[in-house]
Amino acid sequence: MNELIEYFVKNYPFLWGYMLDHLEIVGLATITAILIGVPIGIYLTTNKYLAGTILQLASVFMTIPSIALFGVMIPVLSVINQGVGFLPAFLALVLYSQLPIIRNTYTGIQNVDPQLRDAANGLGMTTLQRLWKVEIPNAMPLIMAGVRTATVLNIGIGAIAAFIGAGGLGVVIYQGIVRANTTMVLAGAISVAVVAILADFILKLIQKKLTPKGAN
Amino acid sequence: SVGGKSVKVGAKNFTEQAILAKMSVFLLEDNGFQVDEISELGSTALRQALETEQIDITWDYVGTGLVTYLDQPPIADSEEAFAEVNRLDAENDIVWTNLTEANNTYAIMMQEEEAEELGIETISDFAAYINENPGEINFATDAEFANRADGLAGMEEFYDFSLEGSITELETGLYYNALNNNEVNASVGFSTDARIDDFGFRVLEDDQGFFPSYSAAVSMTEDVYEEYPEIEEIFAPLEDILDSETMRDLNYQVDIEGESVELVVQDFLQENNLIEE
Amino acid sequence: MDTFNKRTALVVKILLWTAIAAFFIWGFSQGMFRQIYEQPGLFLELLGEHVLIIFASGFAAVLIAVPLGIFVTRPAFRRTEWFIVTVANLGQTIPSLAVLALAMGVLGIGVEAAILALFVYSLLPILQNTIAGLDSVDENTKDAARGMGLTNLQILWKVELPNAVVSIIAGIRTALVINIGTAALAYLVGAGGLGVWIFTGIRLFDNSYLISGAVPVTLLAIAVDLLFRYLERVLTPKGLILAREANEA
Amino acid sequence: MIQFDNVNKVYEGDVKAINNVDLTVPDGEMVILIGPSGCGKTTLLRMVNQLETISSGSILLNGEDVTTLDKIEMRRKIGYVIQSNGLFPNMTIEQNMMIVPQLLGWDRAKKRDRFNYLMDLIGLNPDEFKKRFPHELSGGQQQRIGVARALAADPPVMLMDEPFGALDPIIRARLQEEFLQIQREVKKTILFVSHDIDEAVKMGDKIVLLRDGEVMQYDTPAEILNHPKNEFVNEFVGSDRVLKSMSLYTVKDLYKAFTLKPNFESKDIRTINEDTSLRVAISMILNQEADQLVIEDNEGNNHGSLTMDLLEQFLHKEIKGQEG
Amino acid sequence: MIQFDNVNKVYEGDVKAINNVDLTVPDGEMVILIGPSGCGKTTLLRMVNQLETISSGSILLNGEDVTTLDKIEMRRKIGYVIQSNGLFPNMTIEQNMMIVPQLLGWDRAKKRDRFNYLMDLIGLNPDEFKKRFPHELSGGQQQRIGVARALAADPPVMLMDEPFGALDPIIRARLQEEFLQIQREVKKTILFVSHDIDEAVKMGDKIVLLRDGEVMQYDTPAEILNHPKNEFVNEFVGSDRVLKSMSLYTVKDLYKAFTLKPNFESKDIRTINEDTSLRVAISMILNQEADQLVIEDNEGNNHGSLTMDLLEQFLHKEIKGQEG
Ligand SMILES: Nc1ncnc2c1ncn2[C@@H]1O[C@H](COP(=O)(O)OP(=O)(O)OP(=O)(O)O)[C@@H](O)[C@H]1O
Ligand SMILES: Nc1ncnc2c1ncn2[C@@H]1O[C@H](COP(=O)(O)OP(=O)(O)OP(=O)(O)O)[C@@H](O)[C@H]1O
Ligand SMILES: [Mg+2]
Ligand SMILES: [Mg+2]
Repeated sequence: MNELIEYFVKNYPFLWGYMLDHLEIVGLATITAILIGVPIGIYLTTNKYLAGTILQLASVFMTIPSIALFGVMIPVLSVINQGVGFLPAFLALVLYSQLPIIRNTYTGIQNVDPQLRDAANGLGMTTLQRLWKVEIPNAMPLIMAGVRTATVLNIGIGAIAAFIGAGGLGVVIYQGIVRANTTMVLAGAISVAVVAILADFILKLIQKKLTPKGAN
Repeated sequence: SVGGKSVKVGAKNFTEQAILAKMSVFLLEDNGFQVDEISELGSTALRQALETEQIDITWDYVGTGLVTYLDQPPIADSEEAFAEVNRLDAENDIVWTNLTEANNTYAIMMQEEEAEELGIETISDFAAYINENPGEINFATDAEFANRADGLAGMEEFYDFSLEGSITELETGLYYNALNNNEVNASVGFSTDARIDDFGFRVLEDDQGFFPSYSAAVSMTEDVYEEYPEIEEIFAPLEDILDSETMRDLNYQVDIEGESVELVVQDFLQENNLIEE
Repeated sequence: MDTFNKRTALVVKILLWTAIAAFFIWGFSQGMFRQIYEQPGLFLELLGEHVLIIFASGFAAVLIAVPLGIFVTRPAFRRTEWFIVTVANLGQTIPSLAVLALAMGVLGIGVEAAILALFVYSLLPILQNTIAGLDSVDENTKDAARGMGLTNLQILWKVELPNAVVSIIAGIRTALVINIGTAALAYLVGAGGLGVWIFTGIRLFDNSYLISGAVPVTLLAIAVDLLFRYLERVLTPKGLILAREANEA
Repeated sequence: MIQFDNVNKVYEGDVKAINNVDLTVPDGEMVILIGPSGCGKTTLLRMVNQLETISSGSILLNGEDVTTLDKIEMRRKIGYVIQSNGLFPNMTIEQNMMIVPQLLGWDRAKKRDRFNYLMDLIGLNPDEFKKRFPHELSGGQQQRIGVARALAADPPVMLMDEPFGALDPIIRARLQEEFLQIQREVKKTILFVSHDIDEAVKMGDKIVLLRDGEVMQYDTPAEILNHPKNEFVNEFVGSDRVLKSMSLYTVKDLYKAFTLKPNFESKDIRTINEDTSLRVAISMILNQEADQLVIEDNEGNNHGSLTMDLLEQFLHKEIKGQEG
Repeated sequence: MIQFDNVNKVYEGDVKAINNVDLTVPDGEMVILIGPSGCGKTTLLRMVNQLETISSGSILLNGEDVTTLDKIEMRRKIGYVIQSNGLFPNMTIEQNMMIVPQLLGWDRAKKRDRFNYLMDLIGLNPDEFKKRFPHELSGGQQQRIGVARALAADPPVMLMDEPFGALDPIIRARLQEEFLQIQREVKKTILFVSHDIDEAVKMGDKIVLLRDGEVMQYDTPAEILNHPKNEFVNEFVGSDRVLKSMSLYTVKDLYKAFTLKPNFESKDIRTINEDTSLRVAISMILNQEADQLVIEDNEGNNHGSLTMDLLEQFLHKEIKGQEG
């Protein structure tokens, strides 16, 4: 315990650096995933046949072990000379986030009381107005829950991206493993966990902000 | 930073590499570079990344360059090997600079007592013992050594023995503990690794000279070499201070004392007045 | 509109299968899977290690987590529930890599460390889903059971567990799928498994190792996922499937 | 028989839900608990089978204090129907209905017979529904199964909490009729919660009107309608309570109350069956179907004629008569 | 004005939901669509604002075929109230109510005025409720907001699908009264779905009785009650239809129909206000509150006395009179 505290005290600037790397890659991946996943989720509500296929596909991506997916990224991206470092890790994380984001957006909007959709139509809203004013606001808690799941998941998986040179807190854990240095492993693990918990907490606040008061 | 000086530094997945890469990072940053570090790669992956400019600059070993990357016969003398590598790699647009005296060759290690008991001092003894008692020695190796031309297969052929069926594959670095805990009888290792002394391993003598010189040097893309000629000068001081002893000492601080690479490197560079406090 | 949607879905499906087929054709033509057929003995050994790690840890986790989940949802111990759930939630923010490393700190290098790590890591989803499943049983239904004079044990056995079984199996499925992925990292603590080839591939930039390791692991994960989804369907009381369909309609 | 003896219930947070309730539900009668939302109907019901504790006072079931009885055993002897039926979604209709008999260890043949009997009683085909699951049934069918399940082990006492609350008016009326029919056969001692005065009047042998946990009036439907004890009861039963009370009497009640001469005068006089309710009778008169209606019993005998005057007199007598 | 011209609706799977419906809803009148569950009420309503397509025939809105109109624009001009109110939980009461004006681009002042006016109309304090969310309101309040929302842009035509369906009887009755009051002021053209004959009789200028997608009878409430066209209508309105029809008339209707002499005889005779419905009047007489009741208008003038005989005569006259 003392060793751990000592380690943090001595190394916080360096740990901070790893953490920023970690956050950068996870943050960018999650934002990208939202930009892709939310519109897909919304679109899927208009095409139930495609929804089945896409949701299945996304759930298959989730089952691919992360190290395997990172691994496969290497030969695929080496074709464009981007096999190690940022890009493969980024892409893998974007893929992993798709399922929770698409699924939650999809079910969120599907679960909006059909009566509300009916009322919106009956009041003469256009499809887009209905989406913005009724469906998305009421689906917001679920959409954000998906984003939170994706983020926390990605923070954990991001630790494995260290093996393809993407840096981040995974490096600390990895070096701890090969040096049989439990202090380092703990330092890395605790940092990742804290980042995940903080991210979840902050996203919860954002969720509260974005969720209209009456919708839940 | 837009328009600023920016390079990507690569590193392999063991302590010495982490240390050397950190030195590069600190020195370059101290000289106004913006540095990205891409670490924990295998040798082959690192080399591939360098050739395809996914990284710009890295520390590597002339022996590795010669035998593994360029498929040449080993050269024992490090200066000669350095010159040869540089000459041949020009064709790959890769430049080698800043040859140091830190020679990190492969080491074949056993527990002192067991080696004593079995009367093994050299790799030749080791080969002979295995040929007499096939399957008795459990040998730990990492994926890289198991598959390199100057690795296990080359060694087996050179010394004429076969470990077939009694190999344990472990992640680079884990085998020191595995050997120490008697989970294996022998293992590959790096000669500059401090754990050899600390755990009291016997390093088997490469009596017939299989392993080439693995002196560390900087390897970078020609583009970066030409764009930032100052890099060679920045690293120049290291040519004199880095030798095998120093490397072993730095590794000791990280692997045995549990210090972080960053702290060790920072202290080292400050002591040698290479960066400011 | 409907036919247009159907057609879009079909096109996407065809594209997907084409991509998958293309991947395998490319893989085989490039000899990407050659490690499997060149060293079948080693492949089976690694696969065996992988499967052993997953099932040993998964089995132990089920034995512990399900009873624990039942325990904390009993009215008398309800107070402990939030604590257990919070711990389970926090536990899942710790990366699997770290759990492996810490297990190695306890048990040293080898299969035991991997099994311990995966056991601990699988406890969480199974526990969470057991609790969620039991909690989701309609209060009215339980009330009716109580009012008819079922004992607490009978309520658990005849009403709560049958209605929670889907959720519990889903938890086991999640745990196993995560385990298969984490077991691929077990190489890092010297526990072997197909991760050996994946890491060899990454270190050496040798795609044949990579693909020969990564694709079987992935297929294993998908197979286990499908198997358990099937189990979920088969083991779900028929009445619950109907209930769910009725709710969706 | 269920006796409530000075029963009180205070929930956590000092919510007084039941206040000094004294009440007896006689054997074989159906007593309806009615009152505004939150008045304590459910609470009172659930204290009987000990799903809620009693804060003070006592409840006697056939003379025994319920708190001294073994809970499990007692509950198996009391049929309990909760609002929204509470069927087990994981069990078939047969399993649902036979759960208590099964717990009681009945043999297969006995269970089968009972199942068939009860399904007949509620008018569903046993073989057709046996293997189905609750969600394959309509709301009304589910509700019937819920009632039949409570009857399964032939309990002498039943507690029913708004058993028809969630149904649409037409199906609801049908189930009420059916259940009355069943009750005429099985003669259970029933405590029945409702929030609908029409249902209460139609179904109850007696009605308990609750307000804020206190009994406002405990009487027969006729008494409640004709002689509301206070303003609250009066308002609760509604301004047209006389018209409501007319559904309680049949033409037979009327001719029994007076000595009428048979009527053979005119040929175009319409007849009215003795079982017709007075509410329908007044409608017929007002509808000008006839100035007077010849009363016929089920054998076709003439019992005199019914006029508006007579109706008024009868109501007068009933209402006044009960005033004494 | 809404005209249905030989309208048919066939759902996928060959469900004939609406069958040759011909119907006109005159300007400023409220027409009630009533019938058993599944008879096609909702379908017929939703074809007007094109939430359902028309399979054949045409619907004209003020003379224009609805299928030729721009859907969005048309819907904004038709107030639509769906069962269970359909308020948007994410919007405040004000936002909910002003959604159509906002879509129409009204300026703030105009919206504020309209909001205040409507809140007054439905008897809720604008400032108190403005910033609240639907779930912070009781069911009855929500329902009122739902109706007010449909009225927001002052549409000449309203479609209301069981707007009071989900409410308990007491609140329901109150809202019905209120809405009748409002309708007297605003005089919209309204098509109103109900499944409750009492509601239909109380609210409708005319009633359409549907069965399996076909119109059984389209008439005033009095006609439907007094002269059901066929056995189905007769059964649907119930055996006590005369009592129901009595809610349609007030004491005033009665004294206008006869020339009565003022009554100053006895002192203990009770009075009855001219606006009282005959249903309450007969209850009072049957309840023995008095043999006769002195009729008073709103100014306190005496208009003679009401007796059971008179009531009978009046009903006779009404029913016979309309037969011609
Ligand atoms: N578990 C509880 N804890 C605290 N107060 C309760 C509890 N259950 C009920 N109450 C309160 O006790 C009172 C009576 O509740 P009860 O459910 O018996 O009413 P009810 O007459 O059945 O109403 P409803 O017609 O709405 O079902 C209410 O004020 C209610 O809020
Ligand atoms: N989308 C649909 N597809 C197929 N059939 C439908 C659809 N919507 C309604 N129906 C059928 O059309 C008929 C009329 O339905 P509608 O909803 O108009 O009845 P309703 O009179 O409003 O009934 P309720 O009183 O129950 O609301 C019913 O038989 C119903 O099953
Ligand atoms: Mg209740
Ligand atoms: Mg409808």
